[in-house]
Amino acid sequence: MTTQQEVQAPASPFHGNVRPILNEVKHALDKLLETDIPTTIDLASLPFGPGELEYLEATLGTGELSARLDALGSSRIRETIYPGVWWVEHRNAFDEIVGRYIEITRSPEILSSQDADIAAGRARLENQFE
Amino acid sequence: MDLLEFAKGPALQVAAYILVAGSIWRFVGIMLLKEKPDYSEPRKSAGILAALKVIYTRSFSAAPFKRATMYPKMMAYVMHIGLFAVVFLFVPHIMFFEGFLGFEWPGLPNSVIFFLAVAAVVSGIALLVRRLTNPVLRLISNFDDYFSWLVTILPFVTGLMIPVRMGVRYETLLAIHILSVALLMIWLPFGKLGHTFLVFITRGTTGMVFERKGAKT
Amino acid sequence: MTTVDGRHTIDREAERLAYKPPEIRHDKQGDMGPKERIDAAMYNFVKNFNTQTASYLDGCLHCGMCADACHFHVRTDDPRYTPIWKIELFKRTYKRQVGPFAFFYRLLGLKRKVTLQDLEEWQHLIYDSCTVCGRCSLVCPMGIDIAGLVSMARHGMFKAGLVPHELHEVARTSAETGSPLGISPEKFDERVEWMADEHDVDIPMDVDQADVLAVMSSIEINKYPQSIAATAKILNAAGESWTFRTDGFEATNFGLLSGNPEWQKASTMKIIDAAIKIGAKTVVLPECGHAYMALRWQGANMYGKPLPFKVLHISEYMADALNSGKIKVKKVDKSVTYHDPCQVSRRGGATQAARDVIRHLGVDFREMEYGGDYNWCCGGGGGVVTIKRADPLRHRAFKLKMDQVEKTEADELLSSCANCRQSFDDSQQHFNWDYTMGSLMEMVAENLEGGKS
Amino acid sequence: MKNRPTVGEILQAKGVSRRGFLKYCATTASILALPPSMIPRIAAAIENTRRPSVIWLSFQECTGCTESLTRSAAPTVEGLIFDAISLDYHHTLQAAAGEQAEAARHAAMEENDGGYLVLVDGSIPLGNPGFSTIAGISNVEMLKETVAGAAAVVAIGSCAAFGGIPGADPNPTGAVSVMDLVKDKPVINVPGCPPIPMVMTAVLTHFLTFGTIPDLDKHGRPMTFFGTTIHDRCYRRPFYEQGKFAKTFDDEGAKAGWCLFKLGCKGPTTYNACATTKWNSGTSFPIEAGHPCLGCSEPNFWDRGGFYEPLSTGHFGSGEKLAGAAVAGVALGVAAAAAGRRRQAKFTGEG
Repeated sequence: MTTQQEVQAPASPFHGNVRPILNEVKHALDKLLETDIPTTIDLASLPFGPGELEYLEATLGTGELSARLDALGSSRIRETIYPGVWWVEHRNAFDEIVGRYIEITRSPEILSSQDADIAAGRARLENQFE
Repeated sequence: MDLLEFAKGPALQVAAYILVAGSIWRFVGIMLLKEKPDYSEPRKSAGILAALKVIYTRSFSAAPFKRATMYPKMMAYVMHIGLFAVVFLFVPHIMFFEGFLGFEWPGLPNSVIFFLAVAAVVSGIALLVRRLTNPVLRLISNFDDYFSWLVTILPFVTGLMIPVRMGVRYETLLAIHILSVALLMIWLPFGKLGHTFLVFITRGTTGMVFERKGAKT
Repeated sequence: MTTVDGRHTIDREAERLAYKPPEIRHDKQGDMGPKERIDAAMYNFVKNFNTQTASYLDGCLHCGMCADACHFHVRTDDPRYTPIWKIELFKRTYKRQVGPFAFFYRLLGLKRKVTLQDLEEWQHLIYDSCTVCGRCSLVCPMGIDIAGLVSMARHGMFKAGLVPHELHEVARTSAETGSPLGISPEKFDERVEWMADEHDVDIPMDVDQADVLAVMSSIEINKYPQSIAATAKILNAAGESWTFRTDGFEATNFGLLSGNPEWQKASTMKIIDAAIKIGAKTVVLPECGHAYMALRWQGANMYGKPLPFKVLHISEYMADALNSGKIKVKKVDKSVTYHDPCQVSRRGGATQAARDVIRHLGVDFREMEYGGDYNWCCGGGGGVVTIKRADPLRHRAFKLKMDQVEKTEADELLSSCANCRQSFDDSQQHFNWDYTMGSLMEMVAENLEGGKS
Repeated sequence: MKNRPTVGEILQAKGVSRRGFLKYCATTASILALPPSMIPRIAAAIENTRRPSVIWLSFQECTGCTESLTRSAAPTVEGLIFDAISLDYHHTLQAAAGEQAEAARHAAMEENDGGYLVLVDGSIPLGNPGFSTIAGISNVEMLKETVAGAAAVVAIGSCAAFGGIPGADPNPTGAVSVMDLVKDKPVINVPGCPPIPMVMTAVLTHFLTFGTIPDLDKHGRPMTFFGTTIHDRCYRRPFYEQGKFAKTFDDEGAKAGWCLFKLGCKGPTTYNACATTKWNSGTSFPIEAGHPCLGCSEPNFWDRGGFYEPLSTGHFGSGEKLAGAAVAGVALGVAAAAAGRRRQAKFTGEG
């Protein structure tokens, strides 16, 4: 587990876009605890100055759990040092980032096996018996 | 040409021409009327210094009038300080002046300007309320007073609307703001807003005339 | 938030929101038709516009602060008594006829032509309710000399025959007889002789050559004749070569007060001619406010060139004589307060002179709150004291003066203006007030060191 | 159209798992600037929508728009979408040429009459039909002919949307925009010089996903991308509020990354998504590179005064004209004073 050390602000210009997001995350955690409703923050639509996104990522840090998904390019899903807060990055086949999200949930939906895939897998398994 | 282009181009140009021509027109039209010589023996020599003295001293109420004039004076001060700060110390405005003056000066942060502008609008409204409710002001006010109030307050309001936005596009608001300034520039020489320059003439005249007598200025 | 004053009803039919004035009497002189009257008013309004008046009339902001400086407005709360409103017609005429944008005002009908009814209504404002004291001129943030404009506006009113009867009558008498109270040179001579006897003082009369010409106001000659003796005592004590002249003794100028420049000039010229005739170096004006304005500041302009002599108010003369040691006074063991005549102090610039004199008298001097240049007017200046119908208004305004005086708790109230004195006497009677106004000059004359003649 | 597969079927055929599909839907929502809560709706729509036919017409243009789009190499998300549409005619990209190409266009038009999309880049010259022709057909003619059976038209880039550089003063070819000519079909403008590739794909995705055209602003631009200004979403905005501005391209302010307003940034009047979608696969955008926004996605951006002139600059005309106004003022003042004096003389009978 990563130690919960103080994260230093990067030396590059700091534009103040990170704090509001952290605040939103805090409120989303409250919502999750109280109503069990998860929240997804799409980082693509938010403005970031140079270094800010890195600062945000560093601030949230890396927690206990990380996962890698290979479907239409790789995806990295990891829990941050704040349990319930997940950092989700989707990449394409060229390893370019095509989507970046903070999910505030117990477990991101995409980690669960999907019914369609289970059914397809089951069919493949059945083929083993033929 | 869209509204903003029109506002920044022809509207401002025409307004500037009218402002310059109208102000000089009024100034010259007054200064070239016949002059009345005064043959009385002066008590004191009174020249430009006396004029400058009164131009300065009439900025403040004399002690006996302080209480009665406190409220409108304070309001007027807030309005004038706000006006000055917003016009000359708001950075985009400084850039506007720099555009044709060629030099710039330090401005104030937007939050300070915003505060001063709101204060100016509030005091402007207070002054209007006073004009509408005070029997003296209601009697002596005419179209000029209300219209001049309107064209002075409009640039503040339209300017303040730019950051507030309320669903209207920036360039539309900016254009409206500039047009409201153009309206102010056009009206300034003709109505009571002419006190922008007349104040120096009236106070200066009184300074010279009264100082010459050694009388209270 | 200010509440609307219910006493002032609003005339909703008027062109613009306006106060509905109560009915009042309008006086008229002569038998001119309405058009002639309007023309005469316009003619004489327009005559007065020059660079100075134009900048004043163009500069008003309608801020209304002058209302707070005017004793009539302060005491009545009647918005019509706002000083700048009193010259509204004058202002309107300027904008319509002569101002830089007059063409547009006429073309678009933005400033209404002045009507006879307007002029009649404004009579009360231009005469009855303005003492030309000039207190408003000091509060104006634009520095507009409103009192000066009122004086000019009176020119048009006079020529239109729209002066309050009593004031017109006094002015006419003055023009016809040389004195507003009809005091002939013979009567003046008589009075002087009587005073010389009564007070045992030498009073030179009609001397051919003298350094100083002394003049009196007919109020003094008639009502306070001891002033004649007091003047003589002081001038004698100073060792002046001086004289009174029967061909130039009247210092008051009702041409100025009523608004007739021709009469004003005629009165002024009498003094100037007499002074020149005897080769006077100085003309000493009596205790009279507007006489000071008329000769000291407007005399040369009536004459058309600088005057060949100095003009001093008696308080200025006494201050000079005391300061230079020409005369000496005994110490007076009293507490004294001083009422400044507006035309001598605030508008005349001689505020300090009376204070110098008072200092020499060694009294316990108690300046009124905001005394000196910001003094409240007695309410009777500018000819108002002559207008009978203005009495109630004048008395109301006088209350301010009473409070100001009473606050000092001084033993004696002094001033240096016979017109103020008359106004004080009248109001004193009206209110049964304890204070009687005394004359600064008389106090000096009574306490001259080295005694008589 | 019935024989075309749905997007869901295409993805399945490519062996994309359900997880991959969910990821695809999430990125689609992101592209469309829709909240993540919309993902299930998008998923449902994508599974059932059949791929539409697209005809791409290029007129007076520089191919920059096509470059912008195709720079994002397949199989990106954008690429996937192009798998999901049938690009039946694009004379820069297609292998076929000449009559063969025109035949393909006509075939696509007939087969999908009333349902296909027309994408246009470049402006259309009206001055002389010979200024720009394809296969001997003038641009105007080809546009009119092709649009006749279309469901909607997408004007790609500022030239197609607003006339762009060919239409800039003095506009020698008499260039006009698509919406100047097409009045009876929905026209979606995707301006920019070039437009952001993601915006282009988003418009197509929207049509693909929902079968409708997105909400448009007064210039016919999709609100989701052109609803806020560059200034609104600019990371340098706090410096604007603090009054900290770079004055030259190499001063301390420029190095510290202060606001570029003074250097002529048109961000406050430019509606586009550059500040958040960014360019070059999300690397940065002009302001982040230290250059003011030129306002390329706004009508007539080329003719709106200097690129380096601050927005707050007014145009007062020449000093001579102001001096002229001053002289006129003096003349009027003299005349007014003379008139005033004359009236005084008239009233008083004096000279």
